[in-house]
Amino acid sequence: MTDAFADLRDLYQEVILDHGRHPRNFRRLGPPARHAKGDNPMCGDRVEVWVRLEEGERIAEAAFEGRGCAISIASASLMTETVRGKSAKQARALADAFRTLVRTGRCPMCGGVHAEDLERLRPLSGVAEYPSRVKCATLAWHALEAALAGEATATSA
Amino acid sequence: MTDAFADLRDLYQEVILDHGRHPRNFRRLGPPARHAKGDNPMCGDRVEVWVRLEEGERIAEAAFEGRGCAISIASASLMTETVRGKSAKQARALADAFRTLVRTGRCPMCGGVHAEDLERLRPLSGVAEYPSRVKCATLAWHALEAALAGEATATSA
Amino acid sequence: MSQAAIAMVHPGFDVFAIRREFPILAESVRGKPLIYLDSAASAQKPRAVIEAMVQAMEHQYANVHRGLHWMSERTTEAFETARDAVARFLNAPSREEIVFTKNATEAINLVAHAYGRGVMDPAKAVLISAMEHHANIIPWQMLRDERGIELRVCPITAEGELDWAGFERLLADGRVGLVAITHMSNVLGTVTPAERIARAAHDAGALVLFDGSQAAVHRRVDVQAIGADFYVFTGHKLYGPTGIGVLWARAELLERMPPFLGGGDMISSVSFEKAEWARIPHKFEAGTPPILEGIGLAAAIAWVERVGLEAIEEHERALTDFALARLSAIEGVRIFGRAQDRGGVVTFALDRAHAHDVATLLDRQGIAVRAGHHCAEPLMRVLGVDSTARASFAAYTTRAEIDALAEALERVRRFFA
Amino acid sequence: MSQAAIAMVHPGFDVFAIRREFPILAESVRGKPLIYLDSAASAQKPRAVIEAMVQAMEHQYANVHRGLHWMSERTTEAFETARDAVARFLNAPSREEIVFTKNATEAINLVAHAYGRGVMDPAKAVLISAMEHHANIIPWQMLRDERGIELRVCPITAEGELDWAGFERLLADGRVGLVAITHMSNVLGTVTPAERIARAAHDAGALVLFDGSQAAVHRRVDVQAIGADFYVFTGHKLYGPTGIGVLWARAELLERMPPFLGGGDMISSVSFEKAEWARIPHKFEAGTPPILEGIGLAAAIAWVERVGLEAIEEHERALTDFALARLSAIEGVRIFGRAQDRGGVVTFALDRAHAHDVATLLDRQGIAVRAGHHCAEPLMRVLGVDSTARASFAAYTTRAEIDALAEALERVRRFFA
Ligand SMILES: Cc1ncc(COP(=O)(O)O)c(C=O)c1O
Ligand SMILES: Cc1ncc(COP(=O)(O)O)c(C=O)c1O
Repeated sequence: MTDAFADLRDLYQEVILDHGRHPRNFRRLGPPARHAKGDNPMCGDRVEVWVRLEEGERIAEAAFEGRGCAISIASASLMTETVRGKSAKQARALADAFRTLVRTGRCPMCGGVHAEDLERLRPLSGVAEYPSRVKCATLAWHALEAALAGEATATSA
Repeated sequence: MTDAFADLRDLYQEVILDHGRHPRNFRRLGPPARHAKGDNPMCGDRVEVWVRLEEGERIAEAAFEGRGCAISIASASLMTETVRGKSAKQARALADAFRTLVRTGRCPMCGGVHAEDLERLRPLSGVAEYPSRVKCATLAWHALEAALAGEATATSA
Repeated sequence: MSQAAIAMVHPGFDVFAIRREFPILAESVRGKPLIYLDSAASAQKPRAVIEAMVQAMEHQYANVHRGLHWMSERTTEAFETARDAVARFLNAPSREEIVFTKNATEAINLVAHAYGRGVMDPAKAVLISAMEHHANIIPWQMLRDERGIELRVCPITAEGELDWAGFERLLADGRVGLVAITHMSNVLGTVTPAERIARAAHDAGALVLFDGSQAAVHRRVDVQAIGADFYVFTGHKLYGPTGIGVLWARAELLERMPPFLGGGDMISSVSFEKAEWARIPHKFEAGTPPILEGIGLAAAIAWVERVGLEAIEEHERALTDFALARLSAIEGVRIFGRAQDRGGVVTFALDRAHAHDVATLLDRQGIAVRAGHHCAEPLMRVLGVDSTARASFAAYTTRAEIDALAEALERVRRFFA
Repeated sequence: MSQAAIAMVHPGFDVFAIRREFPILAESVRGKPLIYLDSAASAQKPRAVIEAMVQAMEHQYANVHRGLHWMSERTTEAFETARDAVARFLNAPSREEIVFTKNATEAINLVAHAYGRGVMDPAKAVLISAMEHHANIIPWQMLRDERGIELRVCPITAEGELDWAGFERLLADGRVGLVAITHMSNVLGTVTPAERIARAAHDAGALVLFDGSQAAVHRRVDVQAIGADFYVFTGHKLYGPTGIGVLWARAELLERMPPFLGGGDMISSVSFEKAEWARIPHKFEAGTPPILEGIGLAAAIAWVERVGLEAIEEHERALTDFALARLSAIEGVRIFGRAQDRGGVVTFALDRAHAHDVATLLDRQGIAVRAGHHCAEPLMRVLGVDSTARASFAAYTTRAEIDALAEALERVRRFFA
């Protein structure tokens, strides 16, 4: 691809296209992994998220399956990568920071402890321009939080 | 009264004030007079009209009772005077001509057979400027037509 | 209080400056400058409202929600900002509690359906007052006739206040499920003691709905301070456009209520077998909402906030006192409603002249007042009249206009003498 | 057909002149001139509509009905003239048959309540089609769930037309009381054979309601020629304001139906015991009606009549043919809806790209299309998709805009390739 797509790429950065096309950790995990569904009926996006926890509530592995737009698939895929190795608490903090990022386009916590992870997620910040697409980006994170909390379903806000 | 009321009097001509204050034929007629009620719930105007017919369906006498604004009382009062001696058919024609007069302010039939009667009613033509008051002027006429038709009630259009 | 005194209390309040914001006030009627004393029926619109609607239609408009394109995102933002504005205006705990309807009437019907038919125990009664607008009578009569609930009517005193002893008596058996009552009578001007009503209702196990169609225009409303469960008002009386009304209800109630109208935007998912409702407030907003009207209402609220509700209230109180004094001094004038706490409407009758004739003859002098039953026919029966005339005031009303009313009324009286 | 050819058939039709009447079309989005292809969701407003509303707010406004003063009389006249305009627009036998609602959704809910719950035999079924908008599904589901009536769904063909054999089969047992069906699908563009549907429905003893929200915008509707019993449409799609919809129904039906919403203006007399309903259409118009919106809608209808519905229809047909050809030629584009008789909406999907991504990436090129389920989720299931993109056309849409859409879509395809 060339510069001809600069106007499109400022929102759909290469990493989004790549993760959208080739999602990482796109699979199910068997028990005892925790599991939750996320549903955005408005646009038909649907993800299922699995997390396997190990000692000290640390996330050993996260995976997902689902269908939806490039934003929601890329977001889920990037999520499964960034939360790996985090504690449940850290993952929730990251989820909060991520929601701020995609809702406002700003990243007040980018200088904090999760700086590196948030940098990886930052390409998704462009959706802040599209309030109705923010849900696509946050859907998997809601499902993750539901799974961590032991709930079965989450509906994207 | 003096000219000081010219702006008020162009609508409420002396004859209206007079009939409004001192309605003619303001009484009930006993059987076999026909009788109907007219009701304008929108403004609380209410009239009852009686007509006594004699040979050949001619109106020997018309009378009314009721309460309402000066326009509706004056209109009823003038009506009882003008329909006297008319046949039922003539009274209905007059009612039609009168409705045209008060709805449009114009009197296409003023040159016709009822010219004289319509001239007497003409002071009411000013209500055409007030579409919502037209009902006040036509209420008694509706009741009259109902009475002639042998119906018990009329609701002003 | 004189205009100067008001200016001292609210230094920013200048009725003449305000009037210049209302283009229509420069109109003439029958060759005379318009004197518009019918604001309780519908208020005129300041330029800010007109411009907000024009701005939307000329520069930024599309359907809202679910549109992924720029125009739709921006219009959604503008429309949803109106919800924030209303929430702030009523001091609602949350924006999700603001439901847009087409007018106050629909808002009350919504409660009668979704709460009255959907949630309320049919063995319970609804308690209204003798001074309700038809909008707060008929929906409950329809509920009564359909579901057999009892409808109770609280009497009013000779001054036109809520008969408090009667009110307590009607609550006493604990069978009232909902008190639905005006926060300000559109005929008598009476402002009801909302907090006290809410407390008494709650103590008796009832919820309380306030019809704020008039009150919200004339004074600051705080649904939390009142302790209300439902509160409704209507856009066009608040200097906003027609076509929009507001229902505020506590989230917990909205959550429990089934939807009222079905259609787009109020569901989260649908198959032919089954629909799942959207979250509040959307569950209650079926179809394309009043988008332009929401934008207009937000501008109206901003305008009212800029002028200051307290300043408006004080201005209107001074006008009302003045009007009561001026009109009472006219021979044969009878005034309805002498409540202690009252808003800017003055309803009156003239001996020997029917209210309709009075209104028409005032109109010929360029003065717009309302005459009739003011959509409160049962109250007219209580007052023992068929029809009355009503002058009502707004932020743009002047003392001079009330003087003109009094003088014109004096002429009418002499004309009919 | 080329623009020149259209110009020959309708010499007055000049899309560039028309565009100049829509201020918003001069806007830019993301640095590109706005290409608004979302008119089926809501149309933009011509200056004539904006000005009519401004004119009312600036020069002639008051509440309607019962106001005895000049401003109220004139505003009532203007508002009631809108009713005449709508009656002419639909060729309704009488103006009394035009009921103003807040949108098409409320109009259908009104029928579901006042006819469905009030008059219809609960042993009868309601028959809808598989391509209905949620507005014509949910009200009937709610009726079904509340009253136990049966809801039948007529299938559609692969081309997106009504499955006529299926339709007749579903009518055959004579148990359908009401057929409620779209006159034009907002997704597939399919225009249904209204006359034929009405005849079949009547032969089977059913009444018929048409959801004309889309159809009325794109072609001339004659409710008498169709033989409809109920017809609904919505103002904002017809170049008019939000906040107003229309229900037309035969007078005889409106007379038999109980009212829906209760309040002011819909009664003829009220006591606390009992209310008497006003005459039609007022019986169905509770509270302050959409006054400004009625005035705006009348201006919109006048505008459409001036341009000529036939000219608009032909213009849109040419655009649609062109769009179908242009879009079909793009690799990986799939088009939904290939009905013989169709209006100006083209719904499509792109292989390997989700409709939401398509819409967003078109937006970045200044092009507004809709993506999602278009409030027709059950239809999406029938089509086997979650989400589609939709371009829709209006009187102001140009071929150049469709060219731009095709080119932009080609870029999106390559971007995702
Ligand atoms: C076919 C159809 N029916 C009904 C509606 C509902 O219209 P409204 O949202 O104005 O009530 C729409 C538009 O959204 C539509 O396209
Ligand atoms: C006290 C009161 N309640 C309700 C209403 C109804 O408002 P709307 O007609 O806007 O629904 C009005 C105004 O007419 C009113 O004065």
